[in-house]
Amino acid sequence: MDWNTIFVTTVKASIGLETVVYALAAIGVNIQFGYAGLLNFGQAAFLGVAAYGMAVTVATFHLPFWLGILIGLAATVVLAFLLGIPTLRLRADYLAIVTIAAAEIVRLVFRSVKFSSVFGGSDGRQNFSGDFFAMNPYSPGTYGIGPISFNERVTWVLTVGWVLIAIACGLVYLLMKSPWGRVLKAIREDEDAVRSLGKNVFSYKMQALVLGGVVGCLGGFLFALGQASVQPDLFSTEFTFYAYTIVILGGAARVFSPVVGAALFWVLLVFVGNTLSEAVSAGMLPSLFTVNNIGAVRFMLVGLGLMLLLIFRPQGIFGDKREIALDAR
Amino acid sequence: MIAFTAFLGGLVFLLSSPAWADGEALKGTLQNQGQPVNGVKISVAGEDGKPVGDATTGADGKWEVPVPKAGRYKVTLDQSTLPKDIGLKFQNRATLDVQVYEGSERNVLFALAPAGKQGGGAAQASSDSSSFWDRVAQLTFEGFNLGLIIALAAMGLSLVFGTTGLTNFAHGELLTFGAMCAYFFNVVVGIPLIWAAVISVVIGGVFGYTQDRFFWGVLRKRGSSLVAMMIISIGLALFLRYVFLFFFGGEGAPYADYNAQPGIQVGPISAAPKNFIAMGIELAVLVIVGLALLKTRLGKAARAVADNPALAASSGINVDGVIRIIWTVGGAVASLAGVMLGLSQNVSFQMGFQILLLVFAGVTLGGLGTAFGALVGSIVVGLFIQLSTVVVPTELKTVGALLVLILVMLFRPQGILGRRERIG
Amino acid sequence: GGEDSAAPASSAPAAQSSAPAAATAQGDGVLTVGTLLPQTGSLAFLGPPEFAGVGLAVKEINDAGGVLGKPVTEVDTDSGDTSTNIASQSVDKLLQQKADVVIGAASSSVSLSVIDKITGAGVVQISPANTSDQFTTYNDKGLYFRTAPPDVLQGRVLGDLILADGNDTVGILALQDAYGTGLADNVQKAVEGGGGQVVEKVVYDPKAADYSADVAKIKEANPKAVALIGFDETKKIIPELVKQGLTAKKVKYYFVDGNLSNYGTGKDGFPKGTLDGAKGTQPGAQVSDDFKKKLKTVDPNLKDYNYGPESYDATILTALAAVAAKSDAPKDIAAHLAEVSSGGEKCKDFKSCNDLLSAGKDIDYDGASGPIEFNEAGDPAEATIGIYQYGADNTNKNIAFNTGKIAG
Amino acid sequence: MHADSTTTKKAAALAAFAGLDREPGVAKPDPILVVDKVVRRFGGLTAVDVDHVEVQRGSITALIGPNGAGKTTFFNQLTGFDSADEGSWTFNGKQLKGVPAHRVARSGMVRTFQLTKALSKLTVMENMRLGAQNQRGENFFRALIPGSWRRQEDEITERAEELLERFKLDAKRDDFAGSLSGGQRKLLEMARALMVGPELVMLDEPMAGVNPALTQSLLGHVKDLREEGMTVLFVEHDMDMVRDISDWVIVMAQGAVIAEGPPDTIMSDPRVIDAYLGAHHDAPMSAEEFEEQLQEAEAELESEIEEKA
Amino acid sequence: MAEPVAAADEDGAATASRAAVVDRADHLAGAESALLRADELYAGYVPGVNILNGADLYVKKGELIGIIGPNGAGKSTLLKTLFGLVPVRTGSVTLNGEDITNLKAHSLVARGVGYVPQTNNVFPSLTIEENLEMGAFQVPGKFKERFEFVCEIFPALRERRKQRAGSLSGGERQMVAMGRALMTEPSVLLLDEPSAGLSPKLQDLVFIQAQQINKAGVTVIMVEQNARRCLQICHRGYVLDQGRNAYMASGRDLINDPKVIQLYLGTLARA
Ligand SMILES: Nc1ncnc2c1ncn2[C@@H]1O[C@H](COP(=O)(O)OP(=O)(O)OP(=O)(O)O)[C@@H](O)[C@H]1O
Ligand SMILES: Nc1ncnc2c1ncn2[C@@H]1O[C@H](COP(=O)(O)OP(=O)(O)OP(=O)(O)O)[C@@H](O)[C@H]1O
Ligand SMILES: [Mg+2]
Ligand SMILES: [Mg+2]
Repeated sequence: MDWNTIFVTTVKASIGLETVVYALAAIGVNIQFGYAGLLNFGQAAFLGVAAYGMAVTVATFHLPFWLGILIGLAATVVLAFLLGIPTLRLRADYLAIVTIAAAEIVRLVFRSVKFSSVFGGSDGRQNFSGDFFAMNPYSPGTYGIGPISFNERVTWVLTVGWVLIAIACGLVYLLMKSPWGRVLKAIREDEDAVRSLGKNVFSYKMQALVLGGVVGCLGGFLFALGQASVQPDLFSTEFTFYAYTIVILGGAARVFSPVVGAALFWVLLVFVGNTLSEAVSAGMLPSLFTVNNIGAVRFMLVGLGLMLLLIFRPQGIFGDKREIALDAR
Repeated sequence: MIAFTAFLGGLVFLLSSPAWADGEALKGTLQNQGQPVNGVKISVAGEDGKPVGDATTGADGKWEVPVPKAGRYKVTLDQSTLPKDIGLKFQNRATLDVQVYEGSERNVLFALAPAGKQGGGAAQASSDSSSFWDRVAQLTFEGFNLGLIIALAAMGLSLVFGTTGLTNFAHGELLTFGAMCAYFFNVVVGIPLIWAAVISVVIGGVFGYTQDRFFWGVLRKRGSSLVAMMIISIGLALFLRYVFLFFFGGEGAPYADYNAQPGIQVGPISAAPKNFIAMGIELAVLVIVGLALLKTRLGKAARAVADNPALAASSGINVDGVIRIIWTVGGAVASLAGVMLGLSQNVSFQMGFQILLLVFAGVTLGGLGTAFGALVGSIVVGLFIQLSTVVVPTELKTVGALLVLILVMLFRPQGILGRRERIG
Repeated sequence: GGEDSAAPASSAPAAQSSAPAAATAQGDGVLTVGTLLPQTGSLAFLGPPEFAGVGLAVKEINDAGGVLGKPVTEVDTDSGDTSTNIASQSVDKLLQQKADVVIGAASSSVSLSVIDKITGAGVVQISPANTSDQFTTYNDKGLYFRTAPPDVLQGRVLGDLILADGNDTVGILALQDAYGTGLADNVQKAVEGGGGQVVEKVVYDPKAADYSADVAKIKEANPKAVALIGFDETKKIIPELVKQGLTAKKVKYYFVDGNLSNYGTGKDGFPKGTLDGAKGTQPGAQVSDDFKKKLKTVDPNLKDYNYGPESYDATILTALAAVAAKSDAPKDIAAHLAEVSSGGEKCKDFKSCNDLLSAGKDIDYDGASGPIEFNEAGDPAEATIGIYQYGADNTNKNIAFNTGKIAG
Repeated sequence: MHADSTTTKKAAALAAFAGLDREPGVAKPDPILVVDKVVRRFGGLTAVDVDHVEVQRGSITALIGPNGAGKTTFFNQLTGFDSADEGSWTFNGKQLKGVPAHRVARSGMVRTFQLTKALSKLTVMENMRLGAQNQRGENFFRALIPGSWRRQEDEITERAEELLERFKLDAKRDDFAGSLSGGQRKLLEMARALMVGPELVMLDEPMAGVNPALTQSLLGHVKDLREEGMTVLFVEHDMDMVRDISDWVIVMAQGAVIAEGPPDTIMSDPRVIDAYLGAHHDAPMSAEEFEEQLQEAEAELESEIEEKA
Repeated sequence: MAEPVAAADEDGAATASRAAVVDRADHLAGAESALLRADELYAGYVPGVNILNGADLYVKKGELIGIIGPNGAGKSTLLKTLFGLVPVRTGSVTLNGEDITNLKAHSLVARGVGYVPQTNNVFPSLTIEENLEMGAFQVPGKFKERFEFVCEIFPALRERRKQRAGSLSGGERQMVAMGRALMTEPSVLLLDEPSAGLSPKLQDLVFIQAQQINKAGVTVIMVEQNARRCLQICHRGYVLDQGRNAYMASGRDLINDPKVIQLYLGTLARA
């Protein structure tokens, strides 16, 4: 067993691109669901329209990168309004299904052959990240401590990513300590009560939806830039599920829970995966396990791990046990 | 620059590398309704219009014109040499512009049809419209076919959701479980599918019971919140799905019985007998379970537990017992849904997961927690998936159905059969 | 991919720094072959033959004494599909374990999502199954190769086959991805260029709940032939065709490499005669029974052989290139891949090729999948396409082969 | 207790009511709320059918009526939580029909809920703070600059603490509202509504389930509210309370206003006694009455037993 | 400390002139022949926080006892604990000599205990009729007869039998809740603020009904904020404060005890 590889890849996963992307998406979900109680199951779509907005602007229409970012942001906000205006009046469960449906629609349209001249079909879009990497202040080489190092491109993406995460966390911290956040949390508990106290519930929900979407969309940008490519299936419903899992793993309505949750999620995935495959190649597992099915075993164990974490710590890592007691039926 | 050719039978044209082949050629076989047509003159000209050569079809309908090199050629069929009762199917295609590739022969086809039956683009208009309505009829049927399967899956989901409030993302895997049980008994053990299905429904029920007895029930007792349980169900789904992948493999597989059963024509619809039987069973189960929920004491108790478990216990209802029965029934119904899905769509490790969104759509569209909501909602979803292909490309058929879902939600936020709640 | 072709975008400094620190760590004398192939996700069913192909190749190479005097090591990872997002983590692991070559991914979309990472680290990527034309022009620093021919040639051959059989109206049912739509486009071009008519082209979502609407649309167009372009879904589509009356007797089915398997009449096959007379094309020389047997020694449970030969060839070629370059540094391997695949004395397995190389001869490896020959974009320059026909027992037999140049 | 401080406004209110007819829908000298022809039907059931009703500014008005008379539904219409089928109403001269609930509250008309709506996962204090109006920190951008709302927040907290003390909830200040007992929730509901600083506060059975001793001290508080110029409209089934603090009583039955008048008059109105009060109309039952009733019941029971035998 | 308080007799005669602070000895003496007794109950919702801090209670067969106390004292919690809805941490509950500590609610129903919760006391998505049917869940055969009986008490319910309980007014819900508990003919009835939200006329009815039921041999434990009325009809009363018994005496003694008046009953009705 190559413990060194397992260790290094696991540590790298905890700060790598996927962790950054999932953390940003989860911070968005945390704002929407954790604080405001909006069951937005379409977070993947917010990342998707942002990533595609940027990619299509640059790759299909050959417009400048920053315009792409602006268009991606605008697309996110527009999507939030499109989804929000009609649906924020609905009960939570109905909002969930509408957003999940909307996200699938977005993905299927991106994927379709019909619109492939714009979105590139199932291959998506490439060749849009040049300007971003042109801004890279790191000269070629690797950066990091010992084996835990990244090349200059990844370092640049991760730097931007973690700065964005820090900003997003700061924002959430400030907001949720403020009266604005209080209204949001109150809406999560009982909209009618909040209405009776003279707050415009719809407006706050919309603000939360847009804010969560915009934070998530930063993840979309990074995903696209980090891979130098966008594909429709990156933004499938599983993505949203995982974002929710991350939020709950960390503990809903806590500032740092999405970040820690995301890191934990990917650490789990990578650690389990690499340990297993090392064990197989070292011949430490019964012959029932082969390269062909070891991937399945990995996800089995990850599923099991998620279950166990939540069974034994239902409030998540940072959550408050007292709050959970209130939920019990 | 490899020279390698296998030439077996005269059935097929030949691509050969220049090192060996004596050159590029254009060729074809003229046929009218399966019969070769001979004596028809076909001439080939270069791109610049210079004639390259011509040929007349032989008794076997074949013709061949060698060309000097790769490039574009104009191939023309001399219509005057066609027999009287035969014409070109596409009148505007007497001359074709054909690309010949380096080192390969190229087949050219002139479609023929009995005189009178041929036409240009719009000739088939009349038969088109009738086949269009045939398709609409077929799609309506398919809508019900699919809708009923979704409904069956939705019924299981909505039973559990209705009683425990659990949004079970692992429900799709219960379907897969049922389908795989039936597969095991049918294909591996060799029992006829009908009996395999019965066994798998029973096992599905047991599976449901066991899940509640040793898993969900325990979590409830520990006071896990519904959100935590929802996420746990995502973990469970992941776990089960990959257990299936582990044991079943990534490929889909059909049951041993009734696979590719030939369709029979019923009016404009063609359907396999298994479809009718499956739909009958589905409808019967749905109506029976729905009525049971509405009319029987147990059904009412289930709804009571859904509303307020503590009060239900205070009324003398054994809450855990009721939930366990619901899980058992839910598991059995899900199993049946899985078998039905497998019957029409093959068994694969992702089958349940892939249909889960539609199941959720069906449940919500009908109205959460209503007995027949799942049925109505799912059929609407099924119908719209299929019928939307009349206007949108089929790759986007799910989009059509989901759009309808969103629209319905806007005008009836409580679902089709749902009721509004009182404020204050 | 093309050296500095197209791609004005990613021209950043990174492009010049082909072999930073990561790459120097490679080239350590041991040829390490990493696999990035599907164990999970929607293409999981393609994984086993591909892993078996690589595994068999590594075994044969090592039996013949390895490369540069050391045995080749293999590191296996899961590519998942794009929705599981794990390919990139797998690449991290491969890079960490100093892989010199990554064999994979199967799906074009997954390859696109990691090609930057792999080639950016100066490692060679060889896909056994990518057919998307994106790669031909991708700015990959000359490090991306593939052993699966792009779909141009197969499409051309299949279209011609359809015409030769006298089908003037054709319906196409194609999988909605780069493979399906790309091949469908080429088939359509060939059919319509030769006088036939594609009366309906239906692109289906592989995750769709069912395919009845797709088939109904084909039925409405009433074609003489139906080309089925996809993978595993074909098993669901054929019963649907039969159900709606489009049996093999009424319309002629045409298959492609993705679904040209032996369906059989057994327990999980189709009823006898379901596919009688259907035809199909598959790139690659016929997968010999001998080769199949050898694959089975690696994975006894193997049922299908899709892309097994291509994976095998990718591995053998890597090893040969390393031998020719006398180095296992990815840069050097990439530089010699084209050379060992074309122009020289022909040889068909690692041992004989290796012997020729050590005798100082120029070699031309012809693999299990056909006469591979890389062009300057890293794509195969020519390929053999086999033509197969099904009998009443729903298994196919080869009836012809065609070898042709892809360009043109 | 608050006897001397209540005099001025109470007197004013009583004076205003002095000369009025005892008719349903009678016009008040200075109405803050005027309701016209409000109708709400549920299927075949007409839950509310109020022809005309006015609420005098600065008074404490009780709304009583049998269960299911439509009082809560009426509140729902007025405060925008449900849309009336017909009718119109003005608050401070402003038309409010069709105005969304939060705007109604902002315009100074605040209601509480009969079935309480505690914001479970907020602490009691946060619940209270939420009630305050015009908070700078509730604006997204200003929320990001704590300095801009800190001072206001402190003021709000101070006000909330005072109220909590009054409502005997100060010990629960930092507990989740979801962990309060039934009666405590009622108290919180009312205290929170008062945080809004409304002109007209509409209380839906504020004292049901509240401990009598506490009720009594809270009544004093309500009277103080009137002194501060607030108008109170409340629904209550506790006749002691109605009698004690209301200046005017409106009676609803089957959706319509059937009587209006000062408490004493109303409670001796035979229609009201018949429809609503029953035997227990003017005073709590004395021990003797009880014995009497007991005896009756016993007799009844015995006769029943005999019948069965 | 406290003067000894004898258990209330059937006729309600009091032997002590003043309410007494509860002493365990009194409790033990009285509880000996009790039908239902709870000893030193500790219970709560959140781990580590006890709401009941050693509450004692007993009730003899055929007794009607009242529990009063300030908001948040733990009255409802006490009932829920007796009924098995809140887990007992330490202490015991005994019914008819059988230890029923932590027994599930539905098995208590089978033993003849009925309960009307203070809040959330109806099934909102069931109709009134179905709500009542659920009340008779364990004795479906008796449904018709008991339904008639309940509708006699609350005629409003009969008219609305097909209305969903979720759309009922506060008072109507309360009627359904009472009705539901009466469906089973329980031998012990636990009522949590049954009169809250009801019109005065119906409040009278509830108290009379409680008494009548009691006269018919049913043991009743009643939590009330309508404290005076409650104490007037009950044989014995408990005053609960901060999760333990503060006072226990006959109803009439409690009503007249100045301390109890000042702390719990208030003087409003007298004013
Ligand atoms: N959403 C609804 N659907 C059907 N009927 C309703 C609905 N809401 C209220 N009702 C009915 O309207 C009538 C009036 O209800 P409302 O709640 O206004 O009574 P209330 O006067 O507040 O009674 P209480 O004193 O018991 O609270 C009741 O009979 C109730 O059943
Ligand atoms: N679900 C709960 N979770 C946590 N704490 C609770 C819960 N329910 C009640 N409490 C706490 O337990 C204490 C007692 O509550 P309980 O409901 O028993 O009071 P009560 O005496 O019935 O009061 P009331 O007369 O207001 O109904 C209260 O302080 C309350 O805060
Ligand atoms: Mg009311
Ligand atoms: Mg209580």
